[in-house]
Amino acid sequence: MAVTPWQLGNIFGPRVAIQVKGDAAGRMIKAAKHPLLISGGNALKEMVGDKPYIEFIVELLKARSMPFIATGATYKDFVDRGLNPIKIMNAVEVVDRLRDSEWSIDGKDPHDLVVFAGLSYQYLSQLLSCIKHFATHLKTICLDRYYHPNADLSFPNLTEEQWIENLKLLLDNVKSR
Amino acid sequence: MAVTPWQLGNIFGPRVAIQVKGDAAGRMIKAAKHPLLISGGNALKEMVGDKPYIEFIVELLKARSMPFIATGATYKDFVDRGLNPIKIMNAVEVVDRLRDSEWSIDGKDPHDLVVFAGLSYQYLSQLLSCIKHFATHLKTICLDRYYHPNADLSFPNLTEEQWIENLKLLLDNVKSR
Amino acid sequence: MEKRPVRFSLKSLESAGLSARDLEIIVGGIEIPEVWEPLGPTPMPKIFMLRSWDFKLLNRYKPFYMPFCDQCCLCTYGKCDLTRGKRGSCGIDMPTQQGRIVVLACAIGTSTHTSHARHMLDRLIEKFGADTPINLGSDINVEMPNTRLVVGIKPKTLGDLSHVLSYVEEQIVQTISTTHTGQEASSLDYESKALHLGMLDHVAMEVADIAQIVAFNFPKGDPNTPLSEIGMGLIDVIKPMILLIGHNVSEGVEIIDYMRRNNLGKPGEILEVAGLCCTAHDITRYESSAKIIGPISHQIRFIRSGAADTLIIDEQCITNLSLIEAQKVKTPFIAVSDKAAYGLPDVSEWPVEKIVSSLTVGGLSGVFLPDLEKAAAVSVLTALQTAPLRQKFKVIPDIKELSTIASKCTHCGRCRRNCPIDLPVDDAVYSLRLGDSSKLAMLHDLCLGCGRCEWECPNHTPVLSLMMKAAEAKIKTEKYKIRVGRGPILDTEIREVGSPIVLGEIPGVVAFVGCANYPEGGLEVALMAREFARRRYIVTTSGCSAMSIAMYRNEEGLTPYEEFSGVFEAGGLVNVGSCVANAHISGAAIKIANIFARRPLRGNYEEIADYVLNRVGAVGVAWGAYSQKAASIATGFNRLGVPVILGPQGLKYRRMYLGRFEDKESFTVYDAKTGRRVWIGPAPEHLIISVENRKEAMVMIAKLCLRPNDTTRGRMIKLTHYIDLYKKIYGKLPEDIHLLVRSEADIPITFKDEVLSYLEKVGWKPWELPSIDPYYSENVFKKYYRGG
Amino acid sequence: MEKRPVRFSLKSLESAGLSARDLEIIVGGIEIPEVWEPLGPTPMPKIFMLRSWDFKLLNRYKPFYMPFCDQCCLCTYGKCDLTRGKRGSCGIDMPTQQGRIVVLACAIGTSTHTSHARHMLDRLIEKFGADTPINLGSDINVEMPNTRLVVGIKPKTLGDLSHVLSYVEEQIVQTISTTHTGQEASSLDYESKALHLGMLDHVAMEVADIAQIVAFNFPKGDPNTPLSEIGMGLIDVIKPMILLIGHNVSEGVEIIDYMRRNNLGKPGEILEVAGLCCTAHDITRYESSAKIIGPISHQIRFIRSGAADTLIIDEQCITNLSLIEAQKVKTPFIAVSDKAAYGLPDVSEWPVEKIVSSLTVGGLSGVFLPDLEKAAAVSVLTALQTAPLRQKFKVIPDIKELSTIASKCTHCGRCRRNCPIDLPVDDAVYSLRLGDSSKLAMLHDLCLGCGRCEWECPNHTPVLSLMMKAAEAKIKTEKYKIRVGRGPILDTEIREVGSPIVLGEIPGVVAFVGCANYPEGGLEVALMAREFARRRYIVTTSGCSAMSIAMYRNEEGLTPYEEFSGVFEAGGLVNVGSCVANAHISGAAIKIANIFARRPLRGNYEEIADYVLNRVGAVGVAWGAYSQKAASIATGFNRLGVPVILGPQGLKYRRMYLGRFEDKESFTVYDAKTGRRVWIGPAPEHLIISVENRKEAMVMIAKLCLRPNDTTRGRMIKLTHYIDLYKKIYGKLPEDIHLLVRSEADIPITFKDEVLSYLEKVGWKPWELPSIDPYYSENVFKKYYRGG
Ligand code: SF4
Ligand code: SF4
Ligand code: SF4
Ligand code: SF4
Ligand code: SF4
Ligand code: SF4
Ligand code: SF4
Ligand code: SF4
Repeated sequence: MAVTPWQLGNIFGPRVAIQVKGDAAGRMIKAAKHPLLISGGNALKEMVGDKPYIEFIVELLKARSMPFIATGATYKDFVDRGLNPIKIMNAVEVVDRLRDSEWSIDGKDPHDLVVFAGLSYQYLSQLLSCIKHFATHLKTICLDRYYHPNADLSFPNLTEEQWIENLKLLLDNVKSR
Repeated sequence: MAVTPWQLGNIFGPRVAIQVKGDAAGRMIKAAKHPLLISGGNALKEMVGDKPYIEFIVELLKARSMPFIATGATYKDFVDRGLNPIKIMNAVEVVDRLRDSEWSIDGKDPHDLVVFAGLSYQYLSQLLSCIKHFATHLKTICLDRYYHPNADLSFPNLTEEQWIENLKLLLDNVKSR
Repeated sequence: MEKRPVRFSLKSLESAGLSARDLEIIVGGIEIPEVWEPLGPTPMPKIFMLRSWDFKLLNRYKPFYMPFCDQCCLCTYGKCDLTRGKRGSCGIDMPTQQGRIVVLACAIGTSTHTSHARHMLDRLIEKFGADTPINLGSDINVEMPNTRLVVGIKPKTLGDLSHVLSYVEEQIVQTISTTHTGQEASSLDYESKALHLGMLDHVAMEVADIAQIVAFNFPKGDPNTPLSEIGMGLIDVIKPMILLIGHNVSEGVEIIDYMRRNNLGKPGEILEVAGLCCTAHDITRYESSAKIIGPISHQIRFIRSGAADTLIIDEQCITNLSLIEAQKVKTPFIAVSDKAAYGLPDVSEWPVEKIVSSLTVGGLSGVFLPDLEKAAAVSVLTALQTAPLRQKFKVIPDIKELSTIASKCTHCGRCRRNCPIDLPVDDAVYSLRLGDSSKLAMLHDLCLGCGRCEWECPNHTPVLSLMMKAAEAKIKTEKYKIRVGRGPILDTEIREVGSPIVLGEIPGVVAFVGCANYPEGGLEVALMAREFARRRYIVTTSGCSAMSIAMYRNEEGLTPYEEFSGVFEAGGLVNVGSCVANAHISGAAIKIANIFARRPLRGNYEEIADYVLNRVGAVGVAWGAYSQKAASIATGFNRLGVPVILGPQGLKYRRMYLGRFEDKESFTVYDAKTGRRVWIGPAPEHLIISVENRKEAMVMIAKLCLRPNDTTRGRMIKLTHYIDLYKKIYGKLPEDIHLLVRSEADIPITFKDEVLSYLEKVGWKPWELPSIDPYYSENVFKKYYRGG
Repeated sequence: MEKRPVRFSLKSLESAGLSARDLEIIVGGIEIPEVWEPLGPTPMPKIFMLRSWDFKLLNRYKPFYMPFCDQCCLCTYGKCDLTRGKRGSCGIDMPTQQGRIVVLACAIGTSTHTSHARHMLDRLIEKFGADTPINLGSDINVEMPNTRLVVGIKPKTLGDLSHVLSYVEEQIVQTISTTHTGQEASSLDYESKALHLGMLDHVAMEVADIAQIVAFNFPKGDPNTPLSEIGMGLIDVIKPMILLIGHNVSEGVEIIDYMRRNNLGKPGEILEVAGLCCTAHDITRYESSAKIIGPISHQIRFIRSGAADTLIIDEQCITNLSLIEAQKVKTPFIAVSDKAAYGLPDVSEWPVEKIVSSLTVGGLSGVFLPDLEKAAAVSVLTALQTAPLRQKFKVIPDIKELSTIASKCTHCGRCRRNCPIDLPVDDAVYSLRLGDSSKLAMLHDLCLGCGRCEWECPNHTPVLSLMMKAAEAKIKTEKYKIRVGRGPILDTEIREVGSPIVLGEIPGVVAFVGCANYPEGGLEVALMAREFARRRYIVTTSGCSAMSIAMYRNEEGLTPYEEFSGVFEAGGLVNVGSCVANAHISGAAIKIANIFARRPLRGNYEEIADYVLNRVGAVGVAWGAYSQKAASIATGFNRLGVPVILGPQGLKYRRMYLGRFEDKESFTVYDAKTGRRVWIGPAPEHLIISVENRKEAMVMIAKLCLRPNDTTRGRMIKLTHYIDLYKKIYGKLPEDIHLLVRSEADIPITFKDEVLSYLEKVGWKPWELPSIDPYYSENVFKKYYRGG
């Protein structure tokens, strides 16, 4: 049986995301030259065990410093946690600009990897579709619990336990030297 | 990476064929209660090594007797090889009737398995789609060299050598007791 | 002169005893009704005539595509895989394909309103005559601003409208033909066609609504229309109930008339008459004692409640399941539109008695009956006769059954994975096992009512029914008030608000429109509407959004329609009516240009759109837009220069029009005061954008109301709201404030120091020309530039 | 009386110096032109008016669906997974969704012809006047059978046709609106709408073709039209060449006229004028010395050949790559239709000289120029000036380059996997390495010319260019003859063949129509056409098929058009013209009912369709149908009772209409001789079916020509061909012969013994009523049944 996306009707192809585990994802993020993290409004609502998803994202950002954007009006929540998102923008506005292969959020080198976390499934699915087709210079990885065929790399559909485990593995790999 | 169909644009889902090897396919055909084989016009053109595909189909039919239909005007070619297709019908006409769960080509028990071989890729793809959606009482298996997502069981995309090997394996398994 | 356009069928003539042989018939005679203005450059524009305006818009607001599928499957050369630069057999590439799909969506949407308008108009002309005057009372002279603007005529009678529709129909056919395999090779040209369709859509909607207003004597812009009842609480009714679902009020009117003629009183006395979706709005415009159940999301649930003793569906926002669901609760079913005949037997030739008895005791669960007068008699009689038989038979499970059903749930998650908005149905059902129905009850508020979860569950769990049971107590209290749709905005109102809008002193006109594909329930729309009405924006609304706004009470127990006035004024909450009444919202923008600024309308589209884009701080919010109609309505607003904000599902329309604040060239206009090219800052920044959640929407609404023409005072007011909302939501000043403040005087007093210090930090300088007379179109600029 | 419908734009009036103020304009005045027949029951039918006929057809020929995708992605409630009984958010199920998609395809197809007709007609009225008479000469009285039948008028002038189109446009819009989310819940009702669109399509095509025939004085049914040149061999021309691609001849006519006016002689003298796709047919109808390159599959290759010095595209069957390909060979490019403006700058306001110099030396590779007269001047001047500059610059590789290119090929197979017909491109390219170009040369004959293999190859192998090089020698010889499209069938011809067709003595009328999405090259169409012409069927053809038929020589070196007569007679091969001329093929069937059998046409659709289904042994073969237009044309034939056979790609239309021979009830009709219900055997067995290959098609053609009305002699003749073909192909007697033979006298003499012994074996009995007067529709039967 082929992998299926989380949302059953959400079929894409022939190009679909490679399914990774937390370790590979962590290595990927660690190895990237100039990654960008885009975190969405669900980061507050979705729970990783007993903590909101945003706590994990904060931990990741502390382990691997990179520019990040807090979409879905979550800016304050990061500031409250001692991190400063690089800009306030709507996710669509960011992805619009990501299509330019020269562009980066901080005006430095172009990004090579975009890490997504905490956007709602279908909203993100469409944004990933845009990148897949029109920003072919970028790799995308999604850290949510659900398989996203439109990404380059994604977790498979996971139970909550598996997800927690994979996020942990990811952090371990990001932190390892 | 998920399996891809032979024709790159030919994406289906979320329900796609399980990929099998020759042995499993052979066992499946052997175990079926009342299978039907539908052989198409490409059986004459497609080569399995140095022999036309039809020779394999004939061998299969001799090893596992079952009602079969020669579509694409290949009736004569079976007769010449000493086998009598059960009826002359166009493949569309057969699939039309296969939607009735009571129907069988020989008026006996309904079929439980339909084996396809030698129809052109896109033509067969559409016929399989019809069965997948509207003849849910049937299992379908395709013996061609190319992965057919709309079937229930299909070989993956194979090189010619792999295909020959799998067909052989299939025959062995059909013949074995 | 007396010649009037007539639409007729030869058959009807002959059946009226006339022989075609004896007649000299003039069909479609049109006179140019009145030459009230000089003719502009583009009356009855064809596709390419406004292409240059579109290309201007698209230069600033570039199409941004997110394919919904990697393939194209539109012809037998396909499927074609269009990923990453690959092209199809016809040579098309992915951006062009996306433009094409957008055109297709807009064509379907525009066709839907146009065919609705045609059906309505044909019938009204048949009933009331082609010379029924278009008279909207003394407060409305500019009767049909979209029609004047686009078609270039000032229609006098219903007959004139027939020609308007012919033009629209012709252009739709022209445009849809471009979606044939192998046509346009440019996404921009496809977008231009989509914009064309959007413009036509507003004309068609205007025709549909004005025709019904004048013929059925609906409110003609009255700000103080009565309050009608709305809400799922109506499941509690005990009287026989006729339920209408759909968009064409004709049948509803026939039913009310039939009741009046047959001494059955008003709705609510002997029989309840209730509507779902837009037809509900329009029935209350005809007779305010009719009732409204709610938006499209309540269809299946309300049918299952068993309250309806006859169900009539016409067209548009109807679920395909209505017949199946009606059968479950033994509600007789009547399809009246040939757009949705459901394969049912056509009983037009049967006598009324035979139809009624077939439906009540004869075992026929549904009929197709396009004869509306007959259908009215049948519905009333069927409802009366069937009510005692079915006794509000419903399929909501007993409390005991709940746990039995839930006990089968394996928590497999498939229901959630098939839910279009990814609701945690699995958790909600599963937790029933522990006797906790609160999660299900909460789902009731969020659910779109589509039923997809039920189809996917291996146990066929009746999720919607469970929800209703879980939320039963609450549902019974769901009775609210909605102000009946008033139709157009009065010329007199425009005169009052024209200046403050154009100068920016009213911070904006916000239109909450469209359907109920909400990401987190209808409450969010109500909250947004209240927020902006309280901030003294002009809030307008229509369709399902107008209903969702009603379904909410403030601290004092008042619904928004009770809290705010119905006047088109700062702080007003204006329900224009059903979806076709959206034309009055675009119409209001056009009327501002015409009545307040005296810009001629006739065939003068580009100038007016340029005016609106630069001067009328209006923004549409289609929070739950789901349909092709919503796509074309939004695109029509866009061509006119009105930005639209969509909820998160809107990304699935697969195209946005996005500006980029850093692209200064595209935000540069002609200033007719100085003749110079002037940078205006990103205002409005986008033409259509989908945002992630309500908080983002609130900020975006405030921001997209900014216009280059705002005066210092106006800009200050607009910035006050923008900054205030931004700070509340993000906890800091807007990052683009330096792009929006032109002079110190623009800075809101409350935030003065803060803003000033930020401006200083980023090196802001006062603009050379803080006040300009802005034109985006060179053509229009030349017309108004007196210097050089 | 003199009033005539006029279409006009206010702008054109004013620019003509007229002020609207002074005018009393009657637009759209229609008189009932002539009451030549009593009015039938359904003039200008709306969707539901022929629903009962459709339901009859669909009862016998049930829709058979093969989804092309498991999803629906038409609105933002989606995507919805519709597999195996699941329903979408709107409640739709998979069969209904398939019906909906078919309606969408037919709506696009019908819109394409209708908008083409509208564009054509507007222009012709502008040029020649609305009162240009529709006069097709003394041999044609029934000028527009589809129009008479459907609309119920007998049009006299071009102006009358404008109203015909308005009706069609209105109905298209009505129908397309039903594809909005949530409308029909029945696949049968969607199919009824598709059939409605198909019927409208034939009216629109008829308008388009008759308008151009009368205005441009195209052949008016002349069976002996001249022979024009056709073939890829035209790449060899050395004169400057204007190449037109598309479907609207207006521009071609302007060019010919411009050349005439400016003493540039006929095409071929100073300048070559050549066409690709239907516009090619129509240019030769205007001026037979113009040339035809071939069908749609030759577009990219011919452009790459560099032969064209100016490329003009209008609309419809054009590849999206035409601009890109033209740029490769430096051919100036002019887009003239706003349906395909390619994002190019609109240069309508520029002087001719400026446009020409921009295109020739100014570096502008293409322009959008909807002003056709200007475009004509520009094309001629550009071709003349650019020819010496570009010197037939081409992008076909040298023989040396071939192996370099091939050496990069890894035989990865991706090209093949992206080829819509799964051609072994990989093997062909790879074998070049060994110096073997024969496989590539063979591909040239099979290839659709879409270029998808090139987009997929990781090395960007220019497969099409390689093919051309490999087949170079052959291509140069590809010069054939085609008989210029003659337009309608003469009434006089109908009188001759009406009786033998209806009685079955002419074994059938076979129409090879439609596009070039052939599974194995165009040769197969030629072979089939020859086979049936030799068997003395009446063979008609149009569009790309008519071209493919030309590209073949028989044993004596004659092309089919040289071998067979152009008369509509047994053994004739009738090229009616471009795709819109397909209306003359349906028209011929209608005329048989009218002229031969004296059935009234006016608004009498059901009766005529019933007549055709039961009595006119016609069958359409759309071997390479790819487009939405082909879908609607075929569906229009179907509603009229004409079966259609599709090539294997046709399955991707995802719907067939299949009969089942064992379903006796559905093959039972009313006999007006006896008043009884009579089983007729499966004749015709299917209404639309896609077959696997040519052999299956040949047998199916012969079989689907059978009709219940065939006389004994007629049936014997038809069975002779059926049995003969069947035996040749399958090596045995048809298995259903006992269902088709009614009496011993039906049995072909050649096969008598064999058939008799088979019949005996299966227990066949002579039918009680070997000859009947069959009606499928009860309504029509009642009209003709004089007994009981
Ligand atoms: S475009 Fe839509 S219908 Fe077509 S293949 Fe993609 S998902 Fe399926
Ligand atoms: S329309 Fe074009 S891209 Fe779509 S299937 Fe047909 S050839 Fe392919
Ligand atoms: S009915 Fe409600 S919960 Fe179920 S799938 Fe639809 S939106 Fe989701
Ligand atoms: S699909 Fe059915 S069984 Fe599975 S979690 Fe949902 S309700 Fe439970
Ligand atoms: S708002 Fe949308 S869903 Fe509601 S009735 Fe109007 S079009 Fe339908
Ligand atoms: S139209 Fe219906 S099936 Fe298609 S995406 Fe929308 S809701 Fe789903
Ligand atoms: S150009 Fe020819 S060979 Fe290449 S993909 Fe198309 S049909 Fe196949
Ligand atoms: S895709 Fe290119 S490299 Fe691969 S087999 Fe085809 S021609 Fe060769």
